Amino acid sequence: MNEIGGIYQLIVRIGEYSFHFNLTAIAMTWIVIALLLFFGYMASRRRHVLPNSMQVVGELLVAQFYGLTESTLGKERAKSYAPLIVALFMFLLLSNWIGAIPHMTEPTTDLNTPLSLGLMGFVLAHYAGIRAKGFKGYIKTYFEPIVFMLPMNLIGELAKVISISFRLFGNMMGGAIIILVVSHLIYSLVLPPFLYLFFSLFIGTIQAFVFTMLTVVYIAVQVD
Amino acid sequence: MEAVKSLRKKYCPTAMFIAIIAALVMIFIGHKDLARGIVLGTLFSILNFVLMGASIQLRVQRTRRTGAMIAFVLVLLRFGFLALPLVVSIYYDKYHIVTTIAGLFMVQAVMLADAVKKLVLSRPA
Amino acid sequence: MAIEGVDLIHAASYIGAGIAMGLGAIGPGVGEGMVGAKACEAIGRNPSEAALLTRTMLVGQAVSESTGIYSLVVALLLLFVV
Amino acid sequence: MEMDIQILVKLAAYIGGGMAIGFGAIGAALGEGYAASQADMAISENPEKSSDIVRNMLIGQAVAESAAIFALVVAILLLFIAPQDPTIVTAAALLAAGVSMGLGALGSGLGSGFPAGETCTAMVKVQDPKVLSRMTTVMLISQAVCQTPAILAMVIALMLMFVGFGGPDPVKAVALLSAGLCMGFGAIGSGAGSGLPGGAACQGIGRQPEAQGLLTTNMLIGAAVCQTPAIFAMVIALILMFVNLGDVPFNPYWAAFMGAGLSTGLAAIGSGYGGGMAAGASCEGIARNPKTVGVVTTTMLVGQAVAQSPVIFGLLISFILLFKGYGEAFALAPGMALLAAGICMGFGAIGPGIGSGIAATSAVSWVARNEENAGLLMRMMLVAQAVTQSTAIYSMVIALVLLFVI
Repeated sequence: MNEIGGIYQLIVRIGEYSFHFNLTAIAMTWIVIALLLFFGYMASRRRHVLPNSMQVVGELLVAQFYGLTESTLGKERAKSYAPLIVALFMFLLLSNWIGAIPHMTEPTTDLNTPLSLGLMGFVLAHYAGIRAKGFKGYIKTYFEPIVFMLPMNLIGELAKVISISFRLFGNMMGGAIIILVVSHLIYSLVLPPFLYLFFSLFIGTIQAFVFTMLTVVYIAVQVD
Repeated sequence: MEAVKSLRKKYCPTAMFIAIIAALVMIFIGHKDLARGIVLGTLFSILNFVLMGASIQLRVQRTRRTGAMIAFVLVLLRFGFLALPLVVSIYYDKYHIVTTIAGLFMVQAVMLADAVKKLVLSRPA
Repeated sequence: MAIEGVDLIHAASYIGAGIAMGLGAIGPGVGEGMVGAKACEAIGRNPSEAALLTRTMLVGQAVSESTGIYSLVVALLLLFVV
Repeated sequence: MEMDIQILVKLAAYIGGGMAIGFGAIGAALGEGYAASQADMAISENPEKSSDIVRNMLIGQAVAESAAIFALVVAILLLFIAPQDPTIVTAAALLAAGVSMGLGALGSGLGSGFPAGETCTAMVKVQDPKVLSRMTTVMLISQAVCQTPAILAMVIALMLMFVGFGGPDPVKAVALLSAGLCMGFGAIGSGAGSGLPGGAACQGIGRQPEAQGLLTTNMLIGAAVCQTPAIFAMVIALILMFVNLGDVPFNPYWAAFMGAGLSTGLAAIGSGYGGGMAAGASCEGIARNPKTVGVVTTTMLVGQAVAQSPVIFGLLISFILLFKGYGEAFALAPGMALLAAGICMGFGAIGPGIGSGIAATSAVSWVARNEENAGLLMRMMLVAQAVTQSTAIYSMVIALVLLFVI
């Protein structure tokens, strides 16, 4: 079970603080980004009325999530937020799927990736809230229904970040560990591929969708 | 009750028949203890089913809670009865424990086999 | 095994935190599920109001989640303050 | 000391046997009581059907009892077992066997009462004797599927009783006890839950006899998926029984093993039952509108998969507890932190698991009524389930804090 404990780390010391970087997760993130850029290039390279296969997939994804954002946030706001939402989903989907390839690990099994994406959604939602309601109106929401609710509302907002990022992390990490342990316990050729199919592909897709959907919905809750 | 009687007629002889066939096969391959075990187990399985049918009057026409309470007491009583063959087969080597346990499920097994047969036969239509 | 005052307090606070969060999560979990079920029902009846219903559901769930967040706060207090 | 161990082992075996038969009989009694009361209502509604209903009830009860008979067999074996050179590990193993079998039979007994009761209720309105016999057939099949968690629990119980676990190592004793608890608790939810699709399918056949094939298939898929938590619990129980960590110190490890068992075992209750609720709703939906079978089954599977997130969190915490590795502790607090992590995750996952099942139930049944909006409903269901699970995630966070920060 050495794989669980061993992490390739880069440790940078500045003064008395040391910063630990998980190199595997960073490398995997870059690989995912590279793959997505390549996909984007291929999908938009020769755009035709009769689309090629890449373009079909790309159009499908963009259209689906554009429509989804529009139905939740309204036409005006969808214009500014939908590109980010589509990109978020595609990044998460590929991140969760990449673990199915041998020697690759999902960057989402490192808590830092979901946490930073969750924080991004948090900042974005609150920025959207301030822009939509003005600073006064935004602050006012924290004193509802009564003034004393301020600490609870603050914690509730922070808990959203925790729940959204730990949900993704817990599911992906749980799946990865189950696959690892099962393949160690029974040296079977049949079961692990099925587990990959279930955890990486099926659960990964659902969790990527849930993460994206929740980000949209959190923005929607802030703006009105 | 007519319904209970018809059920008894339907399942119990089949269960006993299967048990006896199995016992004969076991005697034929030279394991008398196995044969005795399965017959003993099946006998008690059938008796349990008969008792269950006989106690049906006690259980119906009650509220859910009293029904469950009465069922609990009756289950414990019947299980005390079902424990007999197990104890016997643990104490006496004449009865093999594994086949006794197998025999205890004979009525249920016959019911399930009947259900599976019906399901398979109904599929092609 | 030295079971002394401070150690005992720590042990009790850890187990208390675990039980507080564990049992505190049951109620909100079921409650939020019921809110979600009603929201799905409402969308089934009236799909055109989906956006509004989603927001209403989230607000309802956030309110019923507050007891879960209280448990979280209590658990964290037990862990880090006691 | 020799004498004490003998008495301890006997005591453990008796308590284990008592728990096995006690919980098993409670499960069977609740299942039979449910079937009897439903049958009673059905008979008072339509006395002409009484012979069919009574017959069905009796068959249903006879099969619902088999889980309890497993428990009886294990209990009797426990009472009369005479282990070679007994140690404290043997005592723990025997106690754990009883707990595993008893709790395991509780869920299956309860669960297999649902199909029996629902079939009796549904028989009131059915005239065709062919349909009646089909309903009984499907009821029996679904009850047989319901017994799977009890059978898994029995396998673990028999292993605990008859596999030798070596010398008097107190850590091993706790690990075995934890394995029994894990399997026992883990089987409750799945056992009770996998009865729900059976009941709904039988009722559905009464309403829509021509959808029998679809309903049976969907019932089997749904019941099989909602038994995954029980299988997870069995995996953890097997690891707890057979993992060999060498010579480990007693103090933090006892808590780690106990926590690992409780985490997955308790977490499986909620997810198992929640998945069963979703499967039951899908059978009902298919009976309402058999044309929607494809989309209903898909929604059900997605709903069940998401409802299993809490048990996956429980599994994650269990694995971390099992394999993290600890130094010897001389105080109580480090061990308690590990135990608390397991308890926190285990209990914390029950509610969200059931809650996600409730959300999925409603979504699935409305997909069957309103097929055009299936995508919308599935989206709504996913969001609702995800938010429902946030309390399970808080529990996981507290458990992780207890594991890594403290």
